[in-house]
Amino acid sequence: MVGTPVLFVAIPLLAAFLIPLLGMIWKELVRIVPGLVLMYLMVLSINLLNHVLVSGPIVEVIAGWAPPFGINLVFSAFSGFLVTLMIFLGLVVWLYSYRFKRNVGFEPAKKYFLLLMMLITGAVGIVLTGDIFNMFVFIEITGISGYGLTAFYTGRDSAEASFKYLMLGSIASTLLLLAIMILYSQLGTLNMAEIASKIHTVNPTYKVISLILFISALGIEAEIFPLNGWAPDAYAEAPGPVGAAFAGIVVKASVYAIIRYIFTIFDISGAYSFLIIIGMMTLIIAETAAIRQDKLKRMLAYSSIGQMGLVLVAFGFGTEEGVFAALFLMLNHAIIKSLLFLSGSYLVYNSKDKKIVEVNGMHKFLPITSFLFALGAFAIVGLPPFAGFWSKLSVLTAAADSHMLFVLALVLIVSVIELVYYLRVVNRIYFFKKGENVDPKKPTFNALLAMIVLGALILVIGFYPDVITGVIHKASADLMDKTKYINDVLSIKQ
Amino acid sequence: MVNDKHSQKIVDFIQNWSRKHSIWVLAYGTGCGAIEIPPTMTSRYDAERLGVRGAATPRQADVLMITGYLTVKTLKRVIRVYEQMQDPKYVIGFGSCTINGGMYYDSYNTINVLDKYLPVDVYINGCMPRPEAVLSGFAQLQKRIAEGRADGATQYKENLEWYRANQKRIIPNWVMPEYNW
Amino acid sequence: MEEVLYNILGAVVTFIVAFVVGMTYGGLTRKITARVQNRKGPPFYQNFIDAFKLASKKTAIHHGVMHLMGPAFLMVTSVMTLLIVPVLAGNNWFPNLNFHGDLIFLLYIMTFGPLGMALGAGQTGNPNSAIGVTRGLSQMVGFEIPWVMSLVALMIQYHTTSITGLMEVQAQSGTWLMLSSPFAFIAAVMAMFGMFRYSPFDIVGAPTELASGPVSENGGKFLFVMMSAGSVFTFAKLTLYVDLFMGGASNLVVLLIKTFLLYMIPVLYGVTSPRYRTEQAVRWFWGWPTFFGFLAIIQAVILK
Amino acid sequence: METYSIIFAIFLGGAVLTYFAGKLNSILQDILFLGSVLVPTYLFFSGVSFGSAMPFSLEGISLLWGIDHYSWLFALIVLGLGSLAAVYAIGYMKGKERKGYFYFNFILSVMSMLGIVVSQDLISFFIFWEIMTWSSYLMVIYNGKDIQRVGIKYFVFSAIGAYAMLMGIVIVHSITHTFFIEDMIQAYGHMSLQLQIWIPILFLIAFAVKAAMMPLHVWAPGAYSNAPMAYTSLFSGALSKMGVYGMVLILVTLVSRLPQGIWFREVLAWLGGITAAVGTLWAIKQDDAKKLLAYSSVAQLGYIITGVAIGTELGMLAGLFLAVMHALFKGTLFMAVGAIEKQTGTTNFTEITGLIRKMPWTFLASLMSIIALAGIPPLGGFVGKWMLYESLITSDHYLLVILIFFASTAGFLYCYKFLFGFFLGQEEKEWEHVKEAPATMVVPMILMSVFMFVLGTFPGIILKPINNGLMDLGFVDSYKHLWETSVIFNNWGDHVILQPILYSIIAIFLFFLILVVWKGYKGTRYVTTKDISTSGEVPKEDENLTFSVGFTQPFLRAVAPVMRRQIDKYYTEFAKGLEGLFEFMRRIYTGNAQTYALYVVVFVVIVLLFKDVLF
Repeated sequence: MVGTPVLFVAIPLLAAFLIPLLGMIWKELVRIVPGLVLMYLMVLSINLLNHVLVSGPIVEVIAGWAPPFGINLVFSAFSGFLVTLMIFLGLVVWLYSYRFKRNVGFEPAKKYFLLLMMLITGAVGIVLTGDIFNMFVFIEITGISGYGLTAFYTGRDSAEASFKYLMLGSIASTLLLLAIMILYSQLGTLNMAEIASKIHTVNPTYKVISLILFISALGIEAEIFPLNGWAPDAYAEAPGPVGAAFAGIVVKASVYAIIRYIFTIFDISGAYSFLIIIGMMTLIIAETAAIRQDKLKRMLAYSSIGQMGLVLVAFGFGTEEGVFAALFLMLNHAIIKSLLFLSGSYLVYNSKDKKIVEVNGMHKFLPITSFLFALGAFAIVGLPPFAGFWSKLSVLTAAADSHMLFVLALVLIVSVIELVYYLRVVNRIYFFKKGENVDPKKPTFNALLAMIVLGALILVIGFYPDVITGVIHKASADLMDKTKYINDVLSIKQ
Repeated sequence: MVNDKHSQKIVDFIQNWSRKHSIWVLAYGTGCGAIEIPPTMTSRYDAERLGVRGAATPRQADVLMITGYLTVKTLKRVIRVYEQMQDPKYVIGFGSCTINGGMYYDSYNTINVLDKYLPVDVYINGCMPRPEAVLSGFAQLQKRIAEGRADGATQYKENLEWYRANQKRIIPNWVMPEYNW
Repeated sequence: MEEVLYNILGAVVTFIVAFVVGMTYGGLTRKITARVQNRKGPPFYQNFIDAFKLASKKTAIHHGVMHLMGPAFLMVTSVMTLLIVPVLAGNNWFPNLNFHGDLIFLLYIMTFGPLGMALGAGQTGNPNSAIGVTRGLSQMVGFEIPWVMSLVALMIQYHTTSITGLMEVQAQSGTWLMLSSPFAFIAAVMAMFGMFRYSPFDIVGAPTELASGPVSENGGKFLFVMMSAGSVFTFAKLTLYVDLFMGGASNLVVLLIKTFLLYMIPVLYGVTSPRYRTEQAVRWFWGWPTFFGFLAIIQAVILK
Repeated sequence: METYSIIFAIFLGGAVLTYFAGKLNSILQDILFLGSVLVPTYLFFSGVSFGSAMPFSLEGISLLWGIDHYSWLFALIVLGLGSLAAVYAIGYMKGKERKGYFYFNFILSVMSMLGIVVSQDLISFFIFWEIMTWSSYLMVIYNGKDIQRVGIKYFVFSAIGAYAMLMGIVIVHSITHTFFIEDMIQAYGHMSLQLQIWIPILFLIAFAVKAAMMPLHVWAPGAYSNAPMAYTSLFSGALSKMGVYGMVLILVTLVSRLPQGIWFREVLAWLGGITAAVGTLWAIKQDDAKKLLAYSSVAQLGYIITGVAIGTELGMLAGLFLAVMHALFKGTLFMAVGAIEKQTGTTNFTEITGLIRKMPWTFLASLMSIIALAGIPPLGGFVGKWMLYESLITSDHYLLVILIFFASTAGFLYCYKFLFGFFLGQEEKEWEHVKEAPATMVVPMILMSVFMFVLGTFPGIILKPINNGLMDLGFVDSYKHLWETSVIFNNWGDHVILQPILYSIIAIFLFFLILVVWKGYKGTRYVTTKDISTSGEVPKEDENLTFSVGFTQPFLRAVAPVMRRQIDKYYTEFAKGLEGLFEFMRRIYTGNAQTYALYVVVFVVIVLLFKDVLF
C-alpha cells in the first residue's frame, strides 16, 4: 500500500482547521501550509494513481465497517484521475494566490486559505466517497466554502452573488436529501455499490423520480441550464483564482457525482439522452449568452458553463469513446479555463467594473499574461495544435460514432460562436489602444509561474497528447465497467 | 540618298504636296469669326474636299486659325497652343481684328497686330470674312505650302527672342515653359 | 530557311494590301459620309495624303516609354490578326499563321493592341486620354458579349474552334454560315458596330468632348502608325467576318466586294445615327445583340 | 523518411528562434528567417522522394505523411512562392514594427501549407489547415486596422469551413475507423447515398471558403487588403490554392464516383463563374489597390474553380495551370503594391500617379503580371485562359463560357486601372522624391515576371508536373494530345503553337517601335506630363490634373443594377439578427435570485411531468 485515500480527505481538512492556529504562530504559515499540504497530496495522488493503473482500485473502509454498512472511499482509475486533477489545480491556484492581493491583510488571507482547503476537501471527498449520504455531506462542505469564497470581497455585489449561490445551494441540498431519502426508503442502503447491485428491484417510478431529483440537485452545482443562475454572478464576483477553482474543482466534482449516479448507480438508459438534451441546452444558451457579455469574468463564466454542457453531452453518448472524450475535455477545460481565469483576473486587476473594454492594449504592459490569455483562448476554442483541439476532436468523433450528427453539427456551430467572443477579447488585448484610466498591475512571480505551468501543459498536451491519454483511456474504461466497481467494493471484507 | 540635292527636292515636293492637301485645322474660336467656321466646313462650302479638316488637339493640328479679335488673356493660351503644335505648322489670321485690331483697334485689352506675337502665314481680311474668303485663304495657304514659303514656324524659331519680347511686353506674369524646338 | 523568307515576304505583301485596302475604305467612308451630308467630300485617296503628311511631320513629342510603345502595340494586334486570319484561301501569296492559332487566340490577340495603346495613352498624362480609354474598355465589355456568343455558337455547332475549320464547313456544305446560322451572324454584325467605333458608338474618341480621347497627345508619326494600324485592323476584321460568315474568298476581287458590302453596314448605320453615352452603348450591346447571341446558341445546341 | 521530421522541426524551431532573435539583433533575425524558409525548401526538393510516406501515431491515431506528384505541384507553389516572398519580406519588413510576429506567422503559414500537401491522413490535414487559418488570421490583424470586423469575419468563415470539414472527417472516421485519406476513398463507395452526398459537401464548404468562392468569399477583400503585402502575396498566391488543392482531391476521388456527381460539378462550375464575374465587377469599383487586387483574387480563384470543377482533362490542366499562374502574377502584384506602399505610404489610386519613371522595375513586373492576369498572349496567363475556354466549349458549357468571357473582358478595366492608377498619368510633384524599392524586393518580382514570360511560350515546363499529378489522380496521360512543350491543343484537335506567335509578336513590335523612334530621332523628344494639350492653359506645378476619381464610372453605371445587391449586406443583417437573438438569450439570466429559484422549480416540475417521455 503506497498510501491511503483517507489522507486526501483528512489532511486538507486538518490543515483547514489548523490554519487559524498556525497563523497565530507565524503569519506566513497561513500561506505556506496549504501549499505544502497540496504538494504532499499531489505526490501521493500521482503515486496512488500509478499504483491503481497497474493493480486495480483501492477501496478504503472507514471506521472498520465493511461495505455496504460502513462508509468507504474508492480510489479507482476514474476517481483517482479526477482527484489528481483537482489537487493539481488546487496547487496551481495556491501558487497563484500565494501573494495575490497582498493588500487584503492577514485575516482575509487566513479565511481564504481556510476556505480553499475546505473546498478541496469537499470536492475530493465527493469524488472519492462510495456512499451517497457521505457525498451529500461533502457537497455541503464544498457548497459552504464556496459561498464563503464568493463573498470574499465582502462588497455589496459579492454578497448578493454569494446569497444567490447560497439560495440555490440550499434548494440543491433539499432536493438531494429528498432523493437520498427516496432511494434509502426503497433499498435501505446508502452504499453506492450496494444500491447499484440492487437497483433493478426498485419500482421504476421511484427510480426515475429519485434520479430526477439527483440530477436537479447536482445540476445546480454542476451549472446545468436552467439551474445555473448562481454561476455567472459567483464567478464574476469571486476573486480570480476562486473562479479557476470553481471551474476546475467544484464543477468537476458535481459532474462526477451526476455521472456516477447515471453510469454506475442507476440503470436507466433514458438518462443518457437526457444528459445530451440538457447538455446541449446548457451549451447553446451559455455560449450565446457569453457573446453578449461586457464583463470579462462573466464571459469566462458563461464559457465555463458551456464547456460543462459539452462535457455532459459527451458523457451522454454513453459509449467508452464518449466518456474518454468527456474526461479529456474535463482535463483540458480545467487547465485552460483556469489559465483564462488566472490571467484574465490580472488583465482587469485594477479596474472597477472588470469590463472587457478595459483589457484594451494590455499586451504592452502585461506581455506574458496577455500571451497566456491568448494561448488559452486559442486552446479553449479548439484550435490545433493546442490542447483543446484533441478533446474537441474526441468529442466529435464520439458523436459521429454514436450517429448523433445533429448534435455534432450543433456543437460545431456553437464552437464558432465561442470563437467569436474569445477572438474579440484577444483582439482587444493586442490591437486596441489602452484606455485612459486603466492601471495595469504586473503579476507577481508565483502567479506568473502558475500561469506558465498551465500554459506549458496546454502546449505539451497539444503537441503530444499521448502523455495523458493513456491515463484517461484507463479512467474511462474504469467508469464504464459497472460490475467491476460493484464487485471491487462489495468484495472488501474487513 | 536623302542627302542628295535632287532627291531632296523631290522628297520636299511630295511632302509639300501632301501637306498642301491635308490641312488639319485647330480653330481657336476666339472672336465672332468662329461662327464662320461651321458654314465653311458643312455642306454648302465643304472645305473637306480640299483636304481641310478639323483637328481636336494641337498635337494633331497643322494650322492654327485665330478667328477674330484676340484679348491679352487669350493670347497667352494661343501662344501656348501654337508652341504645342508639331512642326511644320501654320497660322491663319482670320478677320480684320488680327491684322490691325479692326473695330477694337483702341481697346485696352485686345492686341492689334497678331504678327507681332505669332508668325502668321496667311491673313484673311474682312469683318467678318465670308466662307468664300476663308476658302480663298486656305487656297492661298496651300499655294504657299506648295511653294515652300509657308515657313512661319522657322521664322518663329529664328526670331524667338523678338517674339518673346513682344509677348512678354503685353502679357503680365509670364509663366510659360521654354520653347526650344 | 527559304520558306521562312518566303513567308515573311508574303506577310509583307499581305500587309501592304491590307494597308491599301483599309486606307481606301477609310477614304470611301469619308466620301460616303460627305455624300450623305450632301457634301462633295474629299477624294477617296484623302487618307493616304493624310497618312503621308503625318508621317512627314518634322517633330513629334512623347511622354515616356509606354507612350512610345503604344503605336507599336497597336500594330502588333493588327498585323497578328491579319496573319492569323486567312486572307485568300489557298493562295500562296497570302500565307497566314492560321495553323498557329484559333479563334480564342484571335479574340485575345485582338485585345492586345487596344490595351497596349491604352497604356501609351495613359502615360501621356492627358485626362482626356484616360477618360477615352475607360470608355473604350467599357464599350469593349459591351460588344464582346454578343461577339463571343456568336463565335461560341459557331464553334459548338461545327465542333471546331479554328477559322479554317469553319471555312471548310462552308466549303463542304456550300452555304455560307450567315445563312445557316443567321442569328450568330446578326449578333456578330451588331457587335461589329462597336468594334469599328463608328457612330453611335464613337464616344471613345469624341473629338469635341474629349479632344479625340486616347490619341489626343499623339501627333505626327505616332498618329501615322496608329492610323495605319487602324486601317490594317479594319481590313483584318472584315476579312475575318468574311471568312467566318461569308465563306471566305478565293480571289482578291471577291474579297473586296464581300468586305466592302460588310463594311457598309456599320458605316451606313453610323452616318445616320447620333451618339450613345457609354452606359447606353453597353446596355445596347447587352440588349438585342445579346438576345440574338442567345438565339444563336440555342440554334447551335439544337442543330449540333 | 526522416526528412519530413527535419523539415518541420526546422520550420517550427526556426519560427520560435526567429521570433526571439529579434530581441538580440535585427539582421540576425532576418538571416534566421530566410534560413528557416529556404533550408526546408531546399531539403524538401532535394530530399523527399515520391511515394515515400512517414507513418507515426499520435493519441492513438495513426497518421501518415507522404507526397505524390499531385501534391508535389502544390508544394512547388507553396515553397517557391514562399521563398520568393520571404526574400521580399526582408526588404518589406525593414524598419517595421513587430517583425518577429510577422516572421513567426510567415514561417508557420509556409509550414502549415506544406503540411497540408504532405498530409495523407485527415487529422494532420486538419491540424495543418487550422494552423494555417490562425497564422493567417494573425497576419490579417497585423496592422490592427478594422480587426473586429475584418479579422473576425475571416476567422469565422474559416472556422465555419474548417468545422464543416471536421464534421466530414469524424463522420468518415465513424465509418472507416481510420483517418487515412486512402481509406476514406476506399470506403466511400460503400457508404449510404446520403453520406455520399453530404461528405463531399462538407469538405467542399471548407475548401470553398479558403478559395473564396461565392457566396463564401466575403471575408476575402478585407483580409487580403489588411494583411501586410509581403504576406498577402503568399496569402492570395498560395494559401488560397489550398482550397483548390482540396477541392480537386475531393472532386476527383469522391465526387467522380457518385452518379449524382455531375450536379456537384455543375454547381461548382457555375459558382466559380459567378465568383469570377462578381469579383471582377467589384474589383473594378475599388479605389484602393489592395482591395482591387483582393477582389481580383476572388475572381481569379473563380476561374480556377470553374476549370477544376468541369473535371475534363483539359479543364483540370487549365485550372491547375491557372493556379500556378495566379500564384505567380498575383504574388507579384501584391509585392508591387507592397513596394509602392513602402515607398509612398499609400495604396490609393486617387492619391498616387505617375510612378513609372520613379519605379521602373516595379512597373515592369506589374506590367508583366497584369498582362498575364488579363490573359493576353504572349504571357502565361493566356495559356491558362485558352485552355479554360476550350475546356468549357468542348464540354458543352455554352453559357458558362460566356459568363467567364464577360468576367475576363471586364477584367481589362481593372487591369488598366491598376497600371494607370499607380504608374501612368500625371507625374505629380508630390511623388517626385519616390525611389525604386530595394533590391530584395525587386528581384523576386522580376524573377517571377521572367517565369511568367517563359511560361507563356513554353507552358510545358509546368504542364508536365501538372500532367504527372493528374496521372496520379487517375487521369490519362495528356502529353501530345492536349499539350506539348510549346503547343496547346483542345479536345477537337485545334491548337495554338506558341513559339512562332511569340517571335512574330516580338518582330512586329520591334519593327514598328524602331519605325516610330528611328525617323530622325532628334525630331522625337520627351516632354513632361505637364506639357499636355489642355486648351492652352499652362498647368501650375502643384496642380493635379490626374483623372483617377470615378475612373470606371461609365461602366459601373451600366452594371449598377447588379452591383446594388451585396452578399456582404445579407451576412451583416444575419449577424445582426443573431446578435439580437443572443441578447435575448442573455436576458434569460436576469440576475434575480427569485427568478433563478423559479427556474429550478420549473425545471424539476417539468422534468417530473414529462419523465415518461424523457426516460
